[in-house]
Amino acid sequence: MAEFVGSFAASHGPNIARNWEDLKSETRDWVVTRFGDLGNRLKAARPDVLVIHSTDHWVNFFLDAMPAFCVGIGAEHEGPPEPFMKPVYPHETLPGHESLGRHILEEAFAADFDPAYSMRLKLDHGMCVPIWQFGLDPALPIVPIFINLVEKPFPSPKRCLAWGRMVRRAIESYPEDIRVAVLGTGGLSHSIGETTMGWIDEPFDQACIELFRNAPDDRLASELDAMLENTGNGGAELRAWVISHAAAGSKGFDMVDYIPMPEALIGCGLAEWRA
Amino acid sequence: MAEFVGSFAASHGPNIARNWEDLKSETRDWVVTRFGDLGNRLKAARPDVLVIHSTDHWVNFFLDAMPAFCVGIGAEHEGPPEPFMKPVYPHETLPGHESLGRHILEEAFAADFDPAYSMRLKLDHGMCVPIWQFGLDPALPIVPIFINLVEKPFPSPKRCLAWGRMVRRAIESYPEDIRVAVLGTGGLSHSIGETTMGWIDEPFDQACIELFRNAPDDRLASELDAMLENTGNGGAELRAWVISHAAAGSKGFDMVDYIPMPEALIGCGLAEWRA
Amino acid sequence: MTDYWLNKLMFDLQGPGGKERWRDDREAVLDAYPFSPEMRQALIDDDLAKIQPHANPYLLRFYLLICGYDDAGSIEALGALHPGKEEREAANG
Amino acid sequence: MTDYWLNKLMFDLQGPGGKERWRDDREAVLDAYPFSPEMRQALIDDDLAKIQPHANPYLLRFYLLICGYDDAGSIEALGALHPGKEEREAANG
Ligand SMILES: [Fe+3]
Ligand SMILES: [Fe+3]
Repeated sequence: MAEFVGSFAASHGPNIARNWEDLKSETRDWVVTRFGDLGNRLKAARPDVLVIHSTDHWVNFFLDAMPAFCVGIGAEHEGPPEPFMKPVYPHETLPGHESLGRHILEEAFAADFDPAYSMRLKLDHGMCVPIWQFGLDPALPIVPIFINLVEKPFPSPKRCLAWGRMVRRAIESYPEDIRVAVLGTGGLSHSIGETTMGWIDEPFDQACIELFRNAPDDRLASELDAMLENTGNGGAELRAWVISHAAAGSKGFDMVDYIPMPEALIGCGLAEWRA
Repeated sequence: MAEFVGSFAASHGPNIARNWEDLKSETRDWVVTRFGDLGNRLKAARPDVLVIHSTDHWVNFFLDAMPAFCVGIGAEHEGPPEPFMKPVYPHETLPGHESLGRHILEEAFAADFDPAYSMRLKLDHGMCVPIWQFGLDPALPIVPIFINLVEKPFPSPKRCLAWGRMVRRAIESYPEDIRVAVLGTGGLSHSIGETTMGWIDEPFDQACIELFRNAPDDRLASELDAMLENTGNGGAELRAWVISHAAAGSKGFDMVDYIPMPEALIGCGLAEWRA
Repeated sequence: MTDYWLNKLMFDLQGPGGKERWRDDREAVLDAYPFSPEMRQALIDDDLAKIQPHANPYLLRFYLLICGYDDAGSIEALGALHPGKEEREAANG
Repeated sequence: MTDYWLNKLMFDLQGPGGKERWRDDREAVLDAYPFSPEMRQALIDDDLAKIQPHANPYLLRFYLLICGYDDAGSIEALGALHPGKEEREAANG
């Protein structure tokens, strides 16, 4: 049987790649050391496969077919298509893990979820900025799972908790002896293309960290749901953290570090859940 | 509040359109009278909106993004793109019902379903052959809902029963005073592009009819699930009937007529659920 | 096992002019897809036995149509691949 | 309310050469979409106040980038539309 070996979360602002050469040196140092730290923790867990949750940023899906959840079941996926990603992460393709992807998909159906599936996804900056900064080059095999967090309606935080628990069960019922880690990317607060663009909502970010530290699942779901009404649109991406949290059994949250990072327009944070 | 005014099902073989002029006269007569009959029953229910369930036949979706359920929430959808549909149903666009579509979508999320949504769908022969033969020209406003029944994994019959019940509740909680009917299209048995192509499995079809007549939901779901393993691939489309059945409260099934129709490669059937 | 690129080819051929491009310039069409040498050759040779197990059946039906098979021809050609053709015929009555 | 075709335009402009086509041949690009006369004019006039309420914000951010706004320019231009700009500034610290 496969083993669940760890759960992680990290922010992914595109400007970390787009403006890499022009970031202030202390910003770049922070990114290198903190993402490097989390990358080392991830490598220490020795995963054979990484299940990554993120939103798609208008790369794979459009309003003519917008899945709530989409599980990548391909043997191969495409590297980031954004021109600003090419200099820092110039991979045409990344390896998928077909059979674990299909197993998670089938377990999801069996547990009354209704995900879309994809045999070939484009992995944009949302997944590839953390992979790049973790020093995973080339990446280990990936099961990418997209959640729609760009145009409402979105899956609720409560539903994402259930999804994360299902992913954990699916990993632990996969019949091969492999080690599997879960990574959620996105958040913390940001506001993009809205009239509040640039807003970094530190009280929201601190409240989220506090919820992951201390709140039982029902309070986490209901408070996050309410808080998301009053912050920038990028806060929606905290659902990827919620999934990592639930996959870890909703315990052991360890905030590696957090800073507001105006150059990347995000509250930038990284976390590990320790079993 | 909106009113649920009836539930219907009908087959949709593409050859009914592709070979319309060349069908045997008795086949064409059967189609005209039986689809005409069901069309009249549907018109007698005086719906303002029609919620239609069908599979997509590789028109809207591909393996790079294959939704299990996809709810059409657009104000307008596109008519059938297949060249063989143009002579018989030459509509560039069909009217959608944006607000009922969005209401069903939101109720689905609230009830722990995870559908994709689409603001603009192409309505292929699956939806448009019955609409054409019912004499709905131009069509009344539609909420099209696609179920993936072309490349596995598919939503289970049990999940489709739950979906149908959810659609009924969503209709009855829609705040406008409109009349809404539900139509499922597809089936009965057929085998397309398989080594058994052309096979019409009459015992399967009769067993399905018997299940809709007499079986409680749990038996319907489990027996259909087992039966689908041993019939042609087109049998999967019976799930659209299962949804109409559940929307009707799983009672009042009235089989209008059924024949094996080798010219269309399908077991061809039509049904109404009488409240 | 369904093959992504094989299905993608058949899906793409549904577009306008697909039938003509496939008839007139098959090699050029094939160049756009990363097929294994075996699958590429099977497509050039119309080797249905090698294609069928890896194609979605609905897309395969469409593909056979643009290759010039009518329904009777498709039923014949696909049926010939069946390990137990007699069983199939018995099932079909 | 989000507008399908407005978002489709912005989505399509993400493709190669999108920025150049939008800069050099805007009317021709617009001809491919069934915009209302008002929306078409707003797009020709760069009338952000009329565009913003109907665009997905992530697509709008990309659109502003290809229209030549850097982040500071987008923050300025979008912020100017806000009914309570002071509140926003207070919120931003
Ligand atoms: Fe993001
Ligand atoms: Fe069909």
